[in-house]
Amino acid sequence: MSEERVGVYVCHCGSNIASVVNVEDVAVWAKEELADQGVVVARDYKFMCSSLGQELIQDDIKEHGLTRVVVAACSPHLHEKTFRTACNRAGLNPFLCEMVSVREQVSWVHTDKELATNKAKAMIAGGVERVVHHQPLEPLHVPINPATLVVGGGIAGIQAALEIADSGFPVYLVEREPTIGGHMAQFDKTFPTLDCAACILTPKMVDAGAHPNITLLTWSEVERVDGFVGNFTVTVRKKARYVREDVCTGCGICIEKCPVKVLDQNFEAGLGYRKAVYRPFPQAVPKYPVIDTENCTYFKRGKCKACQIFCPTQPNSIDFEQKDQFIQIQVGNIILATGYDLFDPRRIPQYGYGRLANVFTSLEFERLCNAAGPTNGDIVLRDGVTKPKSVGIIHCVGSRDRRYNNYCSGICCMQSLKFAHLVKERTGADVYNFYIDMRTAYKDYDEFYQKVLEEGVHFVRGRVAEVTDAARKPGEEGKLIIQVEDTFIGKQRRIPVDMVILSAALQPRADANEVAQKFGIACSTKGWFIEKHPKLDPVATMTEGIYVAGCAQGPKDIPSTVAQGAAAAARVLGRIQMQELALEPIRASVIEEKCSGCRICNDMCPFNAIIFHEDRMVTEINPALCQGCGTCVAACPSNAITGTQFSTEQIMAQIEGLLMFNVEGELIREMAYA
Amino acid sequence: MAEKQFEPLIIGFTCNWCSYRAADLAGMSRAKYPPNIRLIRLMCSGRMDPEFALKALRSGADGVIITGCHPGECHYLEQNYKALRRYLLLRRTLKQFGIEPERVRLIWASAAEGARLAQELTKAVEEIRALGPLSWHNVVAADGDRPLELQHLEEVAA
Amino acid sequence: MKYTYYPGCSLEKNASAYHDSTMAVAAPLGMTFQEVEDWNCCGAVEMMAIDKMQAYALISRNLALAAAQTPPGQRMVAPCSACFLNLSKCDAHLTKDPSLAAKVNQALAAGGLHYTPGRVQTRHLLEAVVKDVGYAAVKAQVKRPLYGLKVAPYYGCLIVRPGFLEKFDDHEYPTSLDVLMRALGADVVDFPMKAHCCGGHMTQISEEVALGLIYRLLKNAADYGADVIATICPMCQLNLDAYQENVNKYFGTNFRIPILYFTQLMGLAFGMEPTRLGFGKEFIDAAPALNKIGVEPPERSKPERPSKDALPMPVMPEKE
Amino acid sequence: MTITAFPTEAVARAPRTFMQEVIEDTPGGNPRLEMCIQCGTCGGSCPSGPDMDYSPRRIFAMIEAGMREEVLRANTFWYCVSCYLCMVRCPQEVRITDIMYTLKRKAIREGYYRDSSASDAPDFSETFVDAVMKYGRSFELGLATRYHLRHHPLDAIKLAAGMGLNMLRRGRMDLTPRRINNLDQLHAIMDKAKEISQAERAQIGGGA
Amino acid sequence: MSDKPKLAMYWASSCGGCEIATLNIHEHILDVDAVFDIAFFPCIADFKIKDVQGYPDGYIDVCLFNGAIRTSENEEMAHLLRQKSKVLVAFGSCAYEGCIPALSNLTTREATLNTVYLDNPTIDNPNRIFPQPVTEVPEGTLFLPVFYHTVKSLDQVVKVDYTIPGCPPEPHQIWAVLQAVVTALTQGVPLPPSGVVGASNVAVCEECPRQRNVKKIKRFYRPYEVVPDPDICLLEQGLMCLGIATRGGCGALCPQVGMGCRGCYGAVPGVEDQGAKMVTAIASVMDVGKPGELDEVKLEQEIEAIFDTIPDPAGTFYRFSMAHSILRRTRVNGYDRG
Repeated sequence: MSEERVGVYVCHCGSNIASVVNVEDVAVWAKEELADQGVVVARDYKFMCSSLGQELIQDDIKEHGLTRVVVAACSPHLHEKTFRTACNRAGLNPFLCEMVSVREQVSWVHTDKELATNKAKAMIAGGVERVVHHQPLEPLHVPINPATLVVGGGIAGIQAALEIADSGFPVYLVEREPTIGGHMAQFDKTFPTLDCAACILTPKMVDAGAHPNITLLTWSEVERVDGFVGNFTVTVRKKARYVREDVCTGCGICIEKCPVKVLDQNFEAGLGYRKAVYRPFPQAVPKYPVIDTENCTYFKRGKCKACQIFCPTQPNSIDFEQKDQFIQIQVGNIILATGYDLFDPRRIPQYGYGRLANVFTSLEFERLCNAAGPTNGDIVLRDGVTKPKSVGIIHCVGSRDRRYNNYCSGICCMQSLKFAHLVKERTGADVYNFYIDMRTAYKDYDEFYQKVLEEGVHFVRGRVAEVTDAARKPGEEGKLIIQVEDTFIGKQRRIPVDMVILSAALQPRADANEVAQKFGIACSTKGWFIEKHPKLDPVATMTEGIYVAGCAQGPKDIPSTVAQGAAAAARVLGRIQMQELALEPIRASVIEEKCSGCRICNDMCPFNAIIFHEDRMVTEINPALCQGCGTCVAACPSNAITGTQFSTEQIMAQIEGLLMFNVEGELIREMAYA
Repeated sequence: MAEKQFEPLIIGFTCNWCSYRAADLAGMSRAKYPPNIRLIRLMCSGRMDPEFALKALRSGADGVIITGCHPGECHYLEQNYKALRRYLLLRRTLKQFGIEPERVRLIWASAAEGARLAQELTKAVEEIRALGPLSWHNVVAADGDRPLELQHLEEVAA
Repeated sequence: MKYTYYPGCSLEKNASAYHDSTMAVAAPLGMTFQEVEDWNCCGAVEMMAIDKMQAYALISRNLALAAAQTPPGQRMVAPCSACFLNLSKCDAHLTKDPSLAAKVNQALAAGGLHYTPGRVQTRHLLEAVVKDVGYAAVKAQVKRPLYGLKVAPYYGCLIVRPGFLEKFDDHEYPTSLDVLMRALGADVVDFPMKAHCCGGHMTQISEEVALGLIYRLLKNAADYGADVIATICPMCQLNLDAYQENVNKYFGTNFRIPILYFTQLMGLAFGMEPTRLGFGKEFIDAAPALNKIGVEPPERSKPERPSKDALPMPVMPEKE
Repeated sequence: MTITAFPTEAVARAPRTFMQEVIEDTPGGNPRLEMCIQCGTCGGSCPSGPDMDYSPRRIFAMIEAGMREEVLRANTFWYCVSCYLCMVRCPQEVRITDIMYTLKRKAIREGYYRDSSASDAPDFSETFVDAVMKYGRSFELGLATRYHLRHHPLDAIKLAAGMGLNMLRRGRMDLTPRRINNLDQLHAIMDKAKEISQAERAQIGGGA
Repeated sequence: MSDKPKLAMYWASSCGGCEIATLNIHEHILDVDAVFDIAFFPCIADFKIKDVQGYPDGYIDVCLFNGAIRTSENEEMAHLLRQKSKVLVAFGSCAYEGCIPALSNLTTREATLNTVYLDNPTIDNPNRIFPQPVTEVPEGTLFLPVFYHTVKSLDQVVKVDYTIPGCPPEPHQIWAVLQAVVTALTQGVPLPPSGVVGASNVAVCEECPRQRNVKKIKRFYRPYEVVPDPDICLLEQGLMCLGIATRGGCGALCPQVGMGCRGCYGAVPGVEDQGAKMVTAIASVMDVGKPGELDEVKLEQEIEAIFDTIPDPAGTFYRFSMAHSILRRTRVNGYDRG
């Protein structure tokens, strides 16, 4: 016989529940049959979530001295908060209320009224058995450090950093490359407006570089993250630049004088060269160059020093002795905007990239038509001089393909249309776009498609089978032949062209998993960071205090990336303004007297909440880091770890309750052995 | 009247972030499944203690379903991998207790897979129905040998 | 290494050159073969078109015989790509689909046989040479390198696609035979069509279609200056060799490219007598091409220096 | 009390669509036919694609549309050379080649192949298979002469005089078939397999 | 008879090790003799059941009952001794939780009898004679106790006041308990609340001197396969050790000499099922499968391959606690127990 006084409330939800479950019968039954379990009041009501319904509960708590409440209604994901708040108003700890989902799990999914009613009763029995084991809980409060770390200096990170800095709070912007700017700095034009990427990006880069509230840490990487929401301690490795930022004026003479030419696989996408001491591009922020030790003659052979010799500053800016520095910073929130990698089309040999000279990737093409690129914006073949007379653009390279990436990269259609337009505009060549589906959702995108159609670009609906130089017919000699089924006419076509552009997929960063682990956030198998809710919480993560923005979360175009950067910043600003944060008290904790120090649980927590005290040989859980999953609770062979709100006693009691009846409603409890 | 068919009783354990939401979605989209399944919400499949399964089987359940996020999509990063390992070892152990592996199942279901969850649950009910009742209280009480009367012992002693 | 050997119908007569050369090169490479006793035809690509159960049963009889006659773990080798595909595919499907396996075993039981899926693992001869023997061991046997002989390595379809046990080589652009031929001292030409279809049984169904397919391959090999095409499958050999004259007639071309088994080229490089290797059975006489084999490695033509305007090529991963 | 069963059986008894039929009759697991997104990779890759009535992609759309007769009368699958290029390229991992075999079996079984422009192909398969059934091994000369005599009598003479003779001259063709020793065993196995096939078809109707 | 308190010790289905352990308290046995009158102790003195039946109810002050309930005779004796004793102690693992005899709950009565009377290679029983509960002979009717399907623990047939775990209980723990009883009886101190006595409330690891680290186990070894490092946790070295899920009190004797804990003190307080706890703990620390590393099928195969190194998981994890576990026994006519 329970000592608790439990109230049971069965909602009709209009007819949503009542049309299948005999709610009146359920309420009467609960009062009579669950009296031993502590039920003193049981009622049914048209809409429990209405203010009248809530008042019903509040009145009962006061009148009948209820110590526990069970609401049988919709899913707790909808109204748990409502009923908890109602209990709280009546002076009952909100965590002493339990919801039973008899709408989503009973009336909406079952048709047989009798069996559905039986199931509803059993579920209520489970709820009642469970709720008597509930404990009153108080939320945890943590203070919020007003500083923010933004990881990644692409357009998403820049946007987020500026929003926060402009609001008057300090930001650390960490970027692993020598400059901020990200992929956007490599592009020529941006769709659909055809703005010059550099024209709109560089002012923002300069703002970020000069902002009094932004500490720029380029050529740097986050080494480790300790602490928790409101109070992270982040260790950043500032890689040696071999150029003193305190004295360098960014004059660029060292770059001019450096005798070593290096193929630039990064910024120029392998299509151009840089020096061994370099700045990825003239407008780089910060302006200081960096020495690439792998290719620098001094670092390789101990001789040269041309850069140092010609450096005009006093003292000399070149410092070959510089070492990596480790900087510790304290922040309250973190925004991850680490971007994407481009799919390597060498993985699809039938498209010939790497073997056939005139097959280009989308990024190569961006550099090719960029006025600041290796050809000064001339669209030419690999020989560097010939203008193509015909160009094929292949969509979905490495996207929408289960063998590579089964998702749609989202941007390739628009990007390919942009390429088609640029080729047409600058060379007048025949342009063929090969696509599976044309995806031009969002503002002004389809209009752009219309415009490109008007320009006379050919569209062939069909995923290209192969690109080959194996000619069969005279017209094919010396050309790249694109073999494809034109699905509109249902026939195989072989279209000879001079140049092929592969619209390659956007992929997660190669080290996304490690980064996710470092920050303790969830990452899909592919490597995209997982947001807290795909629709309703798209920039927060499951880890409190860590937010995502831009392509690190999934492929997206520039407008969405900027919007996400701003959204993440807004979330962080909201947190900073709160100054203090209340955390859900669903947490695990160790009962020290029961802990044998076996260390089974020590590796269970991806959030590093579990600490082992060597001196006392016992384990402890940091409640601020614990996310409440309960994995360590289930792992402990001594039951020395308990989880609030999901304790073993609660679950075991719920199982008992649920198994009060069989499906037909016959009691089975007494059949079970002692 | 047709012969009453066996109605198995199944306890399902769901993850708060994926499969419980999938069950919500099944409801919202009115995807039907048999009323033989009663669900319990855990925060994560990583909370699934094998004791829960044993308790359910002993207390009258004919089957147990454990559900969680797809591998790689756990909201707590990797706890479903632990759930998978525990499930596989539990299944091996239960085999030695004469419990068919089909009675204890693991289903991955994301929050978006309401219809699929309903299908999988239906399939599970039908397959467990085909296995027949488990009735663990009968298993344990299967002795059929009541203690003999005290006098028999007396005679032996004499 | 000891292998179970499944020659397949072609190697008995039509492709006896393949069989003879395989046996000849096996000894120095330390490969010994135990032929499956009383094996039957694998059904080629035809049986599956008639009756699914019979097709699996037909192949499974071979697997069951092999399993009964050989110790566990001994790999089976099939020199014919179609046989290789059928044997490995059948085993893979039986493993994947227990109800199919049960039915096949019901059929096998009528002949007193039984097969446990997964028991016999089949490799194509090329795969066995490359993976088990290794390029180095092959190279060590070379006594008369094939200097100056321009070889187009031709893989055909079924060894690289779809791949059941493990992916042996790239589906689209395989390189294992290239490397093997280079180990023999041959000059391997680029051959973009190296994994395209020879037409298979299309010669019997629509010669026009088939000749088109064969023409593409011959033209591509000729465009890249191949002296010979090295094959690994009797069907490919037959189509490219026996139908070459018909292609010439139909398309007005004048191809004269001998089609040789890779084992024949290995034998030559190992210094064996051509007669031991089944030379002389080919339709397109190999003698003129083989006369090109020089005694000295040809001077490597320096790669053309790209013009100063040229853009750099993407870096390809290191080969071999 | 009557218990309403969940209506799974009713669903199972519904007549199979042509799509389901093709999927279920393809061995080796789900061929993923329902996953086709009509991208045309198969049709573009197919070496004999230009000669087909309908590209494989189109055949799949027709299967989806339930155009059973049109599909089974097509020459598409008879022109399939089984090179598996489509299968390894298909972005949806549809097992296209295996589906082609399923369509071949159906077309033969239901006699539609006679209407196809590639009506010789099944005969070739059957002639080949007959020899295998009879001897346990394939028999090229018998195959060539019997098949060609039936379908291309003029070719047969040409063949005998040309290629066949050349094959014989080079010692690449047997004049008499080779037989395996235990033919009885093979026949017993094949008869039983046939029986299983028939039973399977009788059970599910129209399949395999 | 004197008015000293009366002590009884009885063995049901057991090996006799508990009696030896009791005598192993060395010279303290003299103290026991000094304090108690022995009322019933078949191992060391000749008593008949009818003697016990003749005692008034509650005549015996302390009865140490060891052995599991395997036959009807065991159960009769449990009822009888319960009736005649003021304090009934489930003494040792068999009485507490079934112990080794209860491992036969993983099979059937028929299979057990077949093994004992038929299948063992050393048995010669051409007429396939099995013991029968009732046999008619010319001289009259013979009775044998009935052999139960399921081995039970003592508390499953009668109410138990105290439990001393262990196979056998450690002598120092036995003496500590007896001492407490003696003190209680002689000085009128109230007895402690009923429950488990003579053991720790924390798992064996607490008493184990081996060095423990974060656990990541790649596979398991049988004891003969490896020589364990003398200083490091055995479990971490891939040797099955139930110490993590077993109540301490023994002083971690087995792990100290290089043998993994077998689990004889039963589950840690608050745990219902020792085996289930082993399942969850062991599976938790297997070093296999991180997100993104393996595809699902391969992952499952790799995990299964590791679990293949644990032969007989039920027999290992429930070696002592089968009768007291949640499921208690295997299903008769159930699924094939491979």
